[in-house]
Amino acid sequence: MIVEFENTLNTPDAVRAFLKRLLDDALADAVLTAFASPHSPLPMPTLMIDSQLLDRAVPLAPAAPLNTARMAARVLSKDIGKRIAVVLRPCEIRALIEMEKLSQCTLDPAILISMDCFGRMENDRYLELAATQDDPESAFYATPDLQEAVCPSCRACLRFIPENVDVTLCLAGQSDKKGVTLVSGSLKGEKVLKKLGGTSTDLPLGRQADIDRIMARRQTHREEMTTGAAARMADMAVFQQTIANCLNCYNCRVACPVCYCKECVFVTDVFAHRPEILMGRAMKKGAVKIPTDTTMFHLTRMAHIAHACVGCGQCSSVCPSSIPVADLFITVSEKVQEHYGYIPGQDPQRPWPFLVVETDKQVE
Amino acid sequence: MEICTPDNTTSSILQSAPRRPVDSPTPLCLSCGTCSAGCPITGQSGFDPRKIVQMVLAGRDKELVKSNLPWLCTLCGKCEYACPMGINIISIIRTARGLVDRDKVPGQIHKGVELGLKTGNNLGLPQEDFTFIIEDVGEELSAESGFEDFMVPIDKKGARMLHTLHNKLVNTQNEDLVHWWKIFHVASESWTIPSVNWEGVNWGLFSGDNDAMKTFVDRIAHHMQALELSCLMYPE
Amino acid sequence: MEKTKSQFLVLGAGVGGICSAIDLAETGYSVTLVEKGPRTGGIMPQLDHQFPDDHCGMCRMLPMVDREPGAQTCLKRGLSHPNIRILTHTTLTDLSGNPGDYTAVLTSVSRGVDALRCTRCMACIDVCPVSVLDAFNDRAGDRNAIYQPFFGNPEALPTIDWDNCTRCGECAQACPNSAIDLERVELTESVAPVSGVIVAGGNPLYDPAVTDLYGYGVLPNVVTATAFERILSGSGPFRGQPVRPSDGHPIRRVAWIQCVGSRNVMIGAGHCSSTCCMFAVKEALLAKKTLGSDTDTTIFYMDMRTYGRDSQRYRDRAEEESGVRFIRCRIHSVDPADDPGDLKLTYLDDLGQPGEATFDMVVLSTGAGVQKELPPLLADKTDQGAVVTIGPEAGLQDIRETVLRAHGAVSSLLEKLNMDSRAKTIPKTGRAGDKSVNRFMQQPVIQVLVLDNGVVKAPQVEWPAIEGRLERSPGNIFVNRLSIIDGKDLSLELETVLKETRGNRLLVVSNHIAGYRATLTKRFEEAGFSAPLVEWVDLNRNDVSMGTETIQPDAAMKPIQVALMRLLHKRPSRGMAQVVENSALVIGAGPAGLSAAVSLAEQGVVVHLVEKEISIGGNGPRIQDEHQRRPIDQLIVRAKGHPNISIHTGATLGALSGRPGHFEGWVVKENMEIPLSFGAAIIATGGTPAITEAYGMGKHPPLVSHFDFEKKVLDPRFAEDTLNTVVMIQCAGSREEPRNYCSRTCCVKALDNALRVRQLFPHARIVIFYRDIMTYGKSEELYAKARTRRIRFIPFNKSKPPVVRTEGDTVVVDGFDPVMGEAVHLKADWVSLAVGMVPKPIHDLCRLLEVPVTPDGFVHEADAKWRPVDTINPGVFVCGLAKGPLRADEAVAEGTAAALRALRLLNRTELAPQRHSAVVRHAICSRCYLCVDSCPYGARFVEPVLGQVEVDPVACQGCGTCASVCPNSATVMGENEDFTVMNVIEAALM
Amino acid sequence: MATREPKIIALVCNWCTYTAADLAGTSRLIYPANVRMVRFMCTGMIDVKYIIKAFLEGADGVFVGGCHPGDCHYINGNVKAERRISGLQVLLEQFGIDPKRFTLKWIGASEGPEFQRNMQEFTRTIAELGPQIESDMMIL
Repeated sequence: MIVEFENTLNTPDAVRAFLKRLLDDALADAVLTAFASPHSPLPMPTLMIDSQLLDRAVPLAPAAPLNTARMAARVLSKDIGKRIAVVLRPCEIRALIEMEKLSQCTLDPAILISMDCFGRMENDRYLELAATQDDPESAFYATPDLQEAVCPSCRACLRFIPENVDVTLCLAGQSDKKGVTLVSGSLKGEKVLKKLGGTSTDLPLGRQADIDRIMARRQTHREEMTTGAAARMADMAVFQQTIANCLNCYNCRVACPVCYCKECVFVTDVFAHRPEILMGRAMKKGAVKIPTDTTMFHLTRMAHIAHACVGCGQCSSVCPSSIPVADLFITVSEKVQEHYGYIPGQDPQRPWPFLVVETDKQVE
Repeated sequence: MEICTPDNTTSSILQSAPRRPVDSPTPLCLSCGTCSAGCPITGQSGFDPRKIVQMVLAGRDKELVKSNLPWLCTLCGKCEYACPMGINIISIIRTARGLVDRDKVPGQIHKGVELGLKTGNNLGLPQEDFTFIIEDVGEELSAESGFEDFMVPIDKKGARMLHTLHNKLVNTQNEDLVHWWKIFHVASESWTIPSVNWEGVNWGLFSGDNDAMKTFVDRIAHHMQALELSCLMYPE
Repeated sequence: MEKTKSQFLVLGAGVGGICSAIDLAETGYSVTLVEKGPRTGGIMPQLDHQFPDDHCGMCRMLPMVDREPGAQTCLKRGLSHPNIRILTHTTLTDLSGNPGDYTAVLTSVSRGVDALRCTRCMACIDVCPVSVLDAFNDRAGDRNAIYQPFFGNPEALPTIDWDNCTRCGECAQACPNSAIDLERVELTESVAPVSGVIVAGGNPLYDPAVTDLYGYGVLPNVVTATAFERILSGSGPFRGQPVRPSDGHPIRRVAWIQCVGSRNVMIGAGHCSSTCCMFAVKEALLAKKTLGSDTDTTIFYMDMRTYGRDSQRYRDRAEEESGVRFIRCRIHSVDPADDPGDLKLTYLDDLGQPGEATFDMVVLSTGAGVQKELPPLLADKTDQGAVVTIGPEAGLQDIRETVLRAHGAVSSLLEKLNMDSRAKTIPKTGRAGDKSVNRFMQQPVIQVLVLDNGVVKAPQVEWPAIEGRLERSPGNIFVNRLSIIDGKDLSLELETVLKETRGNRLLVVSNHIAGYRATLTKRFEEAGFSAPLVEWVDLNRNDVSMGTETIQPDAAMKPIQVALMRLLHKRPSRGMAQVVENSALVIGAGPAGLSAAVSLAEQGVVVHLVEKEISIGGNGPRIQDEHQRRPIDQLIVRAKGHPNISIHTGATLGALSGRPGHFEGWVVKENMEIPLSFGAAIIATGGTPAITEAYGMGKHPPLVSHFDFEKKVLDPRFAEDTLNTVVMIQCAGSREEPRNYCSRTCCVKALDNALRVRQLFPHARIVIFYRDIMTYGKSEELYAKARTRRIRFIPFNKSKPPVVRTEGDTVVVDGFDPVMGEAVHLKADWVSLAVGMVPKPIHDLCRLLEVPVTPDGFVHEADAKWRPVDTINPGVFVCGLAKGPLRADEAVAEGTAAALRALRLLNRTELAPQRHSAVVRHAICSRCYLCVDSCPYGARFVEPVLGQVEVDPVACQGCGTCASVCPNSATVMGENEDFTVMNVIEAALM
Repeated sequence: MATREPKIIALVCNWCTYTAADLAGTSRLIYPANVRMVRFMCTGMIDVKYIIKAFLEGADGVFVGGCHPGDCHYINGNVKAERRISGLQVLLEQFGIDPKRFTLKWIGASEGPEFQRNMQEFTRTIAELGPQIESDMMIL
């Protein structure tokens, strides 16, 4: 079902109005969306019950200081009988679907809402924008130049149209930047839109052309990115240069939405180095650097989740040493995902690829 | 509509066909195909030893006797030798042949048996013609160096070995006789050829005529006794 | 007699012998496994693959619940279990005394090679001038008179073949260490008291040299099936690069001739050897795999006896997917073809047309040979009940049947001796002696024992250099060198070291001590160093010495460092043991279930027998043949009267929880819920005749199932009617998808019925349409009998079945007889269809018991060959029709086998968790449950309140799949924790 | 770079490949001494970490050996390993680690000669590929 909503308001307001209606009409018990705190314009995921407070929500703000999928997973860690509308970027939706496969959350109580995503800015860039604009959301969607200023992963993202959501907020092709077209992607979504009482309509006229335009641009960016990244890890020696400045702060895995471990293996006893080994090695070589397992960390993290990488780019954004972690990850995961024929976030029913045992080989 | 041939009567062929001591007392055929696989003429004009066995086991004697199947067989015995169930296949086929009216026996065999009984050889060759041919061949041999003293021993009483002949060797391929004789001569063998009833091929075997077969065998036994011989050479 | 001293003899160390030895050992008894030959394993080491799945998996026979005492290694290679003593080169020469208290005399023949002195340099083999055909390769290769009997000789000791040894002395001269004694010595020992004897002598294979038709022994490219398997094998005479024996040409075309030495009354072998058909199919597939998929593989057969549950599909896959050709014709003879080495076969095809084909090799599918008679000293004791044989009366058996028979033999032996299953000799290994526990619980301190064997031929080791490095290694390491040159007794020196050491872990470094290992292990145990606390490094091994003269210290240190690292991670304790309930739940009271229940009850186990129907007996009471029914009637009586058995009829299992050794469940009966607790469960839910619509079944009254026809024939009124024609059609609705398995029982039933009809109506026409007559083993005799009773057998292909139609009121069957080459049209008074058997619906039950179900609805056993009555759940067993079609007598036998398997679990008072088993570290676990999904044994479950993952330490087999899917090592494996392995890898690459 | 003997680590399962290696040993089937063997109960327990670790510790080649599919003592640990390891192969290739340096083979318990052949071939392959970057040169 496709519904044109509040075409008199500008788009972010229309979206806010939509979310309010969900609460007002009791279509959802709560809404989880981005909210600018009194302390900073940076949007933070917030669980809202009071529809009045939604005036201060910034669901379309082109920034994400953290991947909201992880926060959403906390709220959705079990079904407590409340329906929660969750507004997420497509990459975050993908992450959430992967997390459900890992029993980290349940999507049964969730109404998944996502938008055609033009990307997010790095935090400092967004703060700049917020400092100069009263309504950074509207400014972003009205200014194509600003849309080019998103982070590298977003510029190279080819999956910016939501998949597996209940309601899609169509932003591409909204030429006058007024209102929002809502598209249901499931029975659950269709029910919501029906109750909303809108009349069924068509997708915005210019939407496909807009998508194609963005896609073409992003494909170019992506090629550049993967070529560049491939060169940075062409062999182990080059790769050592690439990660030479890694501080082992593990920010990248903290930020990663699919790196789901409660406690990373790299902080467990598995990597506690035995003094016997260190001493033995020192005796042999004359000197030995106390190991930090830096290379091990990056390779292992890839081995653990490259097949599930959703390409959100958070890892790069949080790196204090400006290592293009996401570029590397996205480039590697492209190959690994192709190898397994596995696309994260695409099919909620599909198990993690290495759990699948080809039945003809499973002779018992 | 006609339902298939009755196969529930007992077979007289099966009952009367003689069995060797090694043969199985119960006619057990699993139609495994060993006989058919080994038979040199399986498939020719629909011949298949297994089929014959199955026919008699089903009591379809008449059908078998009426067909030309029994006559296609060469009685070589490969089938019987390998039969894992010890079925007397050759004996069965001979018995079937014996049940055919004599005038329905294929011409040459029938004629051969008749002539054999009447004249002592399957060709019906008169005795004088026979001795002429034999002596002529013997003379030819004595012309060769080393065989100057060779003579064909006919009806030689007290020799060691009786030499019966395949009629073909007498009629058309008598140069083969020379090879035999050369060997006998060099080996200083004491042997003889009977002037009458010299036939070494018992077509009673092939026609399924046990009486005739017996007659032919008796004749040879008679030679052995009359000429006081101790050893028999049988060319078939 | 004291039970703790109960010991048994098992004669023959083939599949059956090994299986029954493990069974007895696991049930708590000591076993002496006596083998006449030089090695264990029977035919198994000769075969790399076995039907019906082309896989081995022999190791799956090893204990599941108390794994550590049993050898955790390949069973083809050998077996070590603290309760089992293996004697090769040994025979039983006397057995006296009374049942349960025999005295046995065993006579061993010396190997001619001293295990302690021998350095395994094999110089003796190199110089031996004698060459004999190698029986191991079934004459497809040679060996010397002194040789290594391949597998089953883990010590790799050469052995003298006394029959062929010429005593020339070359080997003794070549031996650098004077290890060879050319005098054959017989040693005799007396073993007493022996409670019972299991005779597992195996079946000799037919020797095709007896027949001149196939050219065996004359044409080098004609071989037996075993020899062909050896030719293909990587360890065979061609080392995995098989070529035609006559000339080394590639093997492109292979034919199999079936029934060589079987189904042949002329050689006194009227039986079917049961296994050869499947063996041939397997070999054809193996040939395709080894020689290339385009290899021409043709099997010439009489009936393809694919009577196992999985066999028909296996055969179909071979034909349809792999292109194996099947031709129904017994081959007359093998002739040399025009090209030298080629072999020519003539045959008749399925349509009766003659054909001829040329092959590179012809394989003779040899069946069972002449069964050795039991020696009188055993034969006269079999009826005493304490000497039991494994199935020689049944002839050649496949692995599955052999394993079942071994279980059954052990079960009946114990039952007859009426032994309390709770024997007290269950070994408690892996635990250090009490007084030294504290020391071993401390931080690892490593005592290195350098054992210098001083051998001549082995590479020399610079011991001082190695000792120096060890001493300089960081950590608490102490080094002592002991010299054991020339087998010198080292007890004093060793004792001193072991007594005085501060070490609590042992590292043994040597250049060759294989011969001493058993003795040393015992010494170490006595000193408190249980096996897990000891690591061994033998430097005289390829991966270190590479055939060099001297072992460099650098090379030597590689394995030493790995072993040191492992020792640093070793822990002595294994955690808490769990209590075992000495009771069992048997579900289903048919022949299999009754048999299992009675067998268990006889051995002191409390049995809850649950039956869905209102009466017990299952299909048993419906068996018409009194001879077959009587044993089941007897079981019914025994079960009803047994104090250890409580019977719940009209009842089902309602709920279940717990773990192997201790389950709790509810039995639901007429709205009542009866709580039960038990240690093991046996599924024996049985089966029923299949419903089919094949041939218009159900539409015409004269069309009946062979079960119904049997009833009619047995009805006295049947004989009063007239009867002209009976037609039977086999495999109705079965042996093709979706029910593509053979029900095993229908052919025999059809033959029985046909013979009964023949008796009543000497002149009736009886015609049986069949695909393959499945009269395996002795039942072949019944087939032979029917063949002599003027019953007409017409083979058909599944693509061209006979057609049943009606003409007015008459039913007519149209078919084609390829043997007679004629169409047949039969007006039938009765058409009896062999409808086959299907299992009772068991999906719900199996879900409760966490046991998988096959696509056909049978219970999926743990392993079709090696664990035929086990399921993947170590506390749940299965027998009878629930797991595959079989006859009632076979169901009874399976019931006994399942009972024995359950006993192996129930005989314990407690179950100790295993060293190699998984542990969850809840604090860092993210509850993703990947481990739960990946566990192949269902040994993990989610605790419902907190969602924590729990491991059933009994069900867990220690495979570590869980640990490898866990990204943050929240699941770790005992002995192979991630941190251990990471350190070991570091040490290995240092 | 100075040539050196390739360092090869073999991670093998207890039931099949280790037994085959043992058989090769007792049958005197000589294979290169470069191979350092680490035994596991099952290839199914071989974590991707172990393989990465091995490469970082200076292994020039990593050989994983397990039971033939279907022969696994633990039902299917080997095929699960295959699935996981295949992905790692693709991953490491992105870092210039030739997939040939990292191989998974099924070697049954009786296949001593097969083990020998595999070790010889693998060592040859690794020797041809030359040494990997020294572990000292890596940020460990």
